[in-house]
Amino acid sequence: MNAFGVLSAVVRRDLLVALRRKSEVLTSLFFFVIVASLFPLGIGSEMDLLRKIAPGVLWVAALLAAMLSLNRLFANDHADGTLEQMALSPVPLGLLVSGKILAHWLVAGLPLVLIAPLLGLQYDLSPRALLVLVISLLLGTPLLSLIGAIGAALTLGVRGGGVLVSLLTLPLYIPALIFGAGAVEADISGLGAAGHLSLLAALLTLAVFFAPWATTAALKIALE
Amino acid sequence: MNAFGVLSAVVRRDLLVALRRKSEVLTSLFFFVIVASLFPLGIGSEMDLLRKIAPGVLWVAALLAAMLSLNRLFANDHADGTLEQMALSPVPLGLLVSGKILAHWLVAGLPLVLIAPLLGLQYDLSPRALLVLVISLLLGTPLLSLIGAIGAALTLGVRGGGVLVSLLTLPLYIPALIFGAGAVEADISGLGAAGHLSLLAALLTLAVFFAPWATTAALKIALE
Amino acid sequence: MTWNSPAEFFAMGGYAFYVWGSFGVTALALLIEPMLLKKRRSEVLRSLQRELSAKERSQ
Amino acid sequence: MLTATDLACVRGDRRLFSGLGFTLEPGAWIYLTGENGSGKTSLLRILVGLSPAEAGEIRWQGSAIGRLGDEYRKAVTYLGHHNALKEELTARENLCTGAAMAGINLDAGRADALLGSVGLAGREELPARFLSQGQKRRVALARLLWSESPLWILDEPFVALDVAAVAWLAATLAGHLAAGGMAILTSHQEVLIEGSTMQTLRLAA
Amino acid sequence: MLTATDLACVRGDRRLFSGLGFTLEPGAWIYLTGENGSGKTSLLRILVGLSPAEAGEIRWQGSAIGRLGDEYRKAVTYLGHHNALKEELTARENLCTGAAMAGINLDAGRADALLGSVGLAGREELPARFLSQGQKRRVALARLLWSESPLWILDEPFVALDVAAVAWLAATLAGHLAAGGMAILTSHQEVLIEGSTMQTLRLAA
Amino acid sequence: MSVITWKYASPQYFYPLAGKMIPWFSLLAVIFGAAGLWLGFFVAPTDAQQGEGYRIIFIHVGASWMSMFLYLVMAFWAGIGLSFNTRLSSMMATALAPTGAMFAFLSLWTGALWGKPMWGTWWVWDARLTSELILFFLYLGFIALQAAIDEPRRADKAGAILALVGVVNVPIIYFSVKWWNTLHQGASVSLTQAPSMAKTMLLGMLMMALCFWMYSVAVALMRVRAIMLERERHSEWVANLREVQP
Ligand code: HEM
Ligand SMILES: Nc1ncnc2c1ncn2[C@@H]1O[C@H](COP(=O)(O)OP(=O)(O)OP(=O)(O)O)[C@@H](O)[C@H]1O
Ligand SMILES: Nc1ncnc2c1ncn2[C@@H]1O[C@H](COP(=O)(O)OP(=O)(O)OP(=O)(O)O)[C@@H](O)[C@H]1O
Ligand SMILES: [Mg+2]
Ligand SMILES: [Mg+2]
Repeated sequence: MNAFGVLSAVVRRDLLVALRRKSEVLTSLFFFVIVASLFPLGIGSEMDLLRKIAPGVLWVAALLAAMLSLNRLFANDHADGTLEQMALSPVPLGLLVSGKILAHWLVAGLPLVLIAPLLGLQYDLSPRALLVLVISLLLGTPLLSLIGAIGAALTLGVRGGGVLVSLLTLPLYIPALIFGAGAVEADISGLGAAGHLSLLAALLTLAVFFAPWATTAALKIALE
Repeated sequence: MNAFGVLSAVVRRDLLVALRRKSEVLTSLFFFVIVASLFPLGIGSEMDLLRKIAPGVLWVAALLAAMLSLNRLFANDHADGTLEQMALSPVPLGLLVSGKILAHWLVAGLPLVLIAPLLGLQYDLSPRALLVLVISLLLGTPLLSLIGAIGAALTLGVRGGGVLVSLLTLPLYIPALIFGAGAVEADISGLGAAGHLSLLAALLTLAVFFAPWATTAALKIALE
Repeated sequence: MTWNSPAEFFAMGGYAFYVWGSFGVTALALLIEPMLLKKRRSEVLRSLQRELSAKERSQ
Repeated sequence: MLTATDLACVRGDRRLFSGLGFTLEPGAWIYLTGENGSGKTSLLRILVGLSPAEAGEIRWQGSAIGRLGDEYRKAVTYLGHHNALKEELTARENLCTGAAMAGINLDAGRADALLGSVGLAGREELPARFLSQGQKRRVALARLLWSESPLWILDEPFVALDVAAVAWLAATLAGHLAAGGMAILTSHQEVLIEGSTMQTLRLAA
Repeated sequence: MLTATDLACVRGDRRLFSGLGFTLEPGAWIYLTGENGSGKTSLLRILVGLSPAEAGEIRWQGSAIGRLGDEYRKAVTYLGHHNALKEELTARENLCTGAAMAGINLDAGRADALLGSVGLAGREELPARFLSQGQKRRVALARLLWSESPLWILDEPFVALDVAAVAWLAATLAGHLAAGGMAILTSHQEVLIEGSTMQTLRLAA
Repeated sequence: MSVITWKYASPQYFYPLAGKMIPWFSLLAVIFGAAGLWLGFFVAPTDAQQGEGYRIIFIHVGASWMSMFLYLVMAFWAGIGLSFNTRLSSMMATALAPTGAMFAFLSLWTGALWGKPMWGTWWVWDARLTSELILFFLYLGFIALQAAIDEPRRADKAGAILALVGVVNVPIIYFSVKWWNTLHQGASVSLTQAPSMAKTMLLGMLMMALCFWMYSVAVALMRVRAIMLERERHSEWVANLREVQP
């Protein structure tokens, strides 16, 4: 089997597991939806106020949704011994890990991008702002998966890692949040979103090269 | 051993486990702190705007922090067989479950109550509003633990339960959120928080009687 | 009769998108659900038949 | 006395067993065998009342176990495939809290003595996650030493135990039976318990 | 050929073993025994390269395993206390994806044949969480059938297996050794592999 | 013993009975639907303020009512199933959930499509709207929970507990949201209607609501029949059914 075959086998395996758990794909999405809908409940229903906080709230909600699903990225494989087998496989661990991150994004990131416009409507955003929101999420969610994988790997096997992982990844997520929410805000206030978006793209490129490597290193440590 | 002895033994056991996992107590708290601090980053730093959204944001953050820690309420005990032993113990399961819920609140709820005034300062709340915030959380966080226990028990052993639990509990949390955030808001806008707070207390009383029962029933089903 | 021509009927006084959007999606949902159920039923029946004939053959 | 009549168990679309019945008298034990997947674990879980049987009934001292509730749970000690240990707690803490949850007060001194008799002297304060597979099983088995139940139901208790521990467990069982206790065990190895009445129950796959 | 020289392992403040060495030639196997907690699992994890040794070195065909990397991992198949099965996936899917992650292409037909030979015919499509303890172990062991590695390192492979499965595994091991393979096993039961050279390595507690 | 026979026999006797009832309820649904559409589109006059846009009311209100009503019925059956361990009632609850969720969705959808022309926005955070949204989530939770548990008996019981907890919660949600909202602003928009048209409008609304009701019964029966076949596939009565013979 060549590298691509292995990669696609890993992605398919993870998607299959996610689909089997039926609820899994949908619940990450629902979490996003529910959190985005909770804020107006806590804050009140003034449309003006809601429109102002919309980019921030939606981005924070996406970030939390992506973060919550990090637990399942490696923890299950670790508990049942699969990760051990991956580390002992002659296929480079980095390749297997990249496959897992890709699968994570497909399950936990992409759906958020697709549903985001609908949630934006709840906050009365304009069509243009919705478009910027989608683009920022399209660049941002893979970034969240990549960075999150490092955190998930670092907290692996550490008891109570489920909550620790948020502690580690949230600070790393902050640049994504600032540029992502900033892009939408800049668009709304007429400043143009291009700058923010290109910074986001730059971060993504950086992460694509750097994150799988760091994740692999962290996993090896966790297995010792 | 009498009922009280058993209850306190269970509480002590769960607190001990939480303390051993060192990070665990602190991380739920840090999650609260980080989420509450993320919003100013996503939304911008206009003081007026922040003051307006403060009750909602703080309450939503508390709610999410409480919810995230639900996973560990029963899942570990289920995986390692302790829950089976509890169900087979001659001590009524409802008593053991109440002990676990109490311990959960002490670990994941009480610290939020204590740190909340500090976070409220970030949002420029008045001392009076801070007091109302603390009281509302003091009534609200046990409610969150009680309701959450039902969700945690229902999703036990269900694969992908970690995310499913949020789907189930968030809708049930909404009254707590509305009255809790509402109390602070009402105080800020000069309407008086007493009404909201007494409703919150009423809900808490209802939950104290009803939730352990529902949780026990759900646990028995999960073990079948 | 409130309508003078079919065109007027379909225009719904300028609210066509909203009115037909509502009625259309509702009609679609109410049609699709029974169809899905029919399919589900025939799938169950087919697998039951397969099982039964397998059992008969093995006897 | 435990009597089971006409028990049946169905998992998915598979009937694991049906029409199963036995009577277990004080001082006797049942050796439950059968191939992998023949339904031993499922039967034990039904016997302790964790999962419902498809058909049939189980009586303890003449009354249906469903109606007895707490009284039956007091009479039974069950050990499954899992050890019911908290990885964070030390061996001693695990033993004490396990007893407390069954309503029994066990102080640290007594717990250490029990750990000593399962061969874990010097490891009382080691968190359970550092224990080896067999050491964990020994801590789990230590609950038999404080248990006051007449009926022990053990699912593969010998797994992961070394020769010395196997001998210790057989002796403990012999003592329990000699004192009028009852036991039901599964195992894929042969088990020899001296001076006791054994009934073999074989589940066919 | 696998050579270990002067290995030592420390856990906490306990020295599990030191000065341990052996040479394993093609066609031979090592039977690793010792009491519970004597360090068998720790040794195996060191041998496959999962955890570092306190001292000493391990050479595969003359080169240190740390330097060999992928090449050594290709040569070794390891099975630990855990089964490495995904509870949601069916037995067949578990087998296929397990192979894919080791870079080996296994189609569904071949997988079913392998499952048949570990006695799981008819359970190919059952999600792993429904399998009994022993059936899970059998699925995990099926990886030995597609493995192309000369060196098998198995931690208590016989646990939870019934008599038929134990015999099957012994025969499989005999075949592997006869074909010039090597193996290291731990077990608390006695193991008999016909027509092979056995070395016993006893860890003292 | 008699209890047991009764318990185990019911799906067997209910299956053919349901089969006979389905056509009748479907027919009623079609009749009421036709009458409702005719009244709604051709008899009811144009609204003085909302123009033709108000005609959404004919489905919106019925769908909203059904979504709430079906939740109660679902919880009722689930509760019966939990307390008396009757399989048929639990199956009924499972069968109702997707239809209820669909009506909740339709209520949200038609409401949103109505809100845009009337209020100028797709969505506002008003008491009714919010509680409908949460009701939709409760349905989804119920469905997701049952889907995630593969053992039907466990799924039934777990779903029942959730449905019952939800039923306690629905009025609490409704009132909490209502009080919360009144603190900020009055009712957003209220439908004003010329008194002359109230009668035909009301009648049309009623007809459509009846149509949805009959439809729900028919569909729930269809679904419960499929569920019976799936769950009892190994029982004798299923094997003896005429439609199963190869
Ligand atoms: C997404 C948006 C909407 C949702 C979720 C929604 C939800 C509901 C619900 C749950 C009911 C039944 C409650 C009851 O009878 O008290 C209802 C009834 C009704 N809705 Fe809406 N609605 C929405 C938008 C609208 C809009 C935009 C209008 C009109 C401008 C409207 C007009 C009505 C009317 C007239 C009734 C019947 C009132 C009655 O009979 O008491 N709704 N809606
Ligand atoms: N949903 C299902 N569909 C079909 N078969 C199932 C299902 N769930 C469980 N089974 C089967 O039921 C049996 C359960 O067996 P159980 O765990 O009681 O076996 P056991 O005798 O304890 O075996 P072991 O010796 O391996 O521990 C297994 O054969 C399993 O394959
Ligand atoms: N941090 C620690 N401090 C002290 N002792 C430790 C620590 N961690 C592990 N140990 C000891 O190291 C040993 C690890 O043994 P290992 O798991 O390798 O045993 P094993 O031979 O595989 O036993 P088994 O037959 O029970 O599987 C145990 O005796 C354990 O008590
Ligand atoms: Mg078993
Ligand atoms: Mg070991």
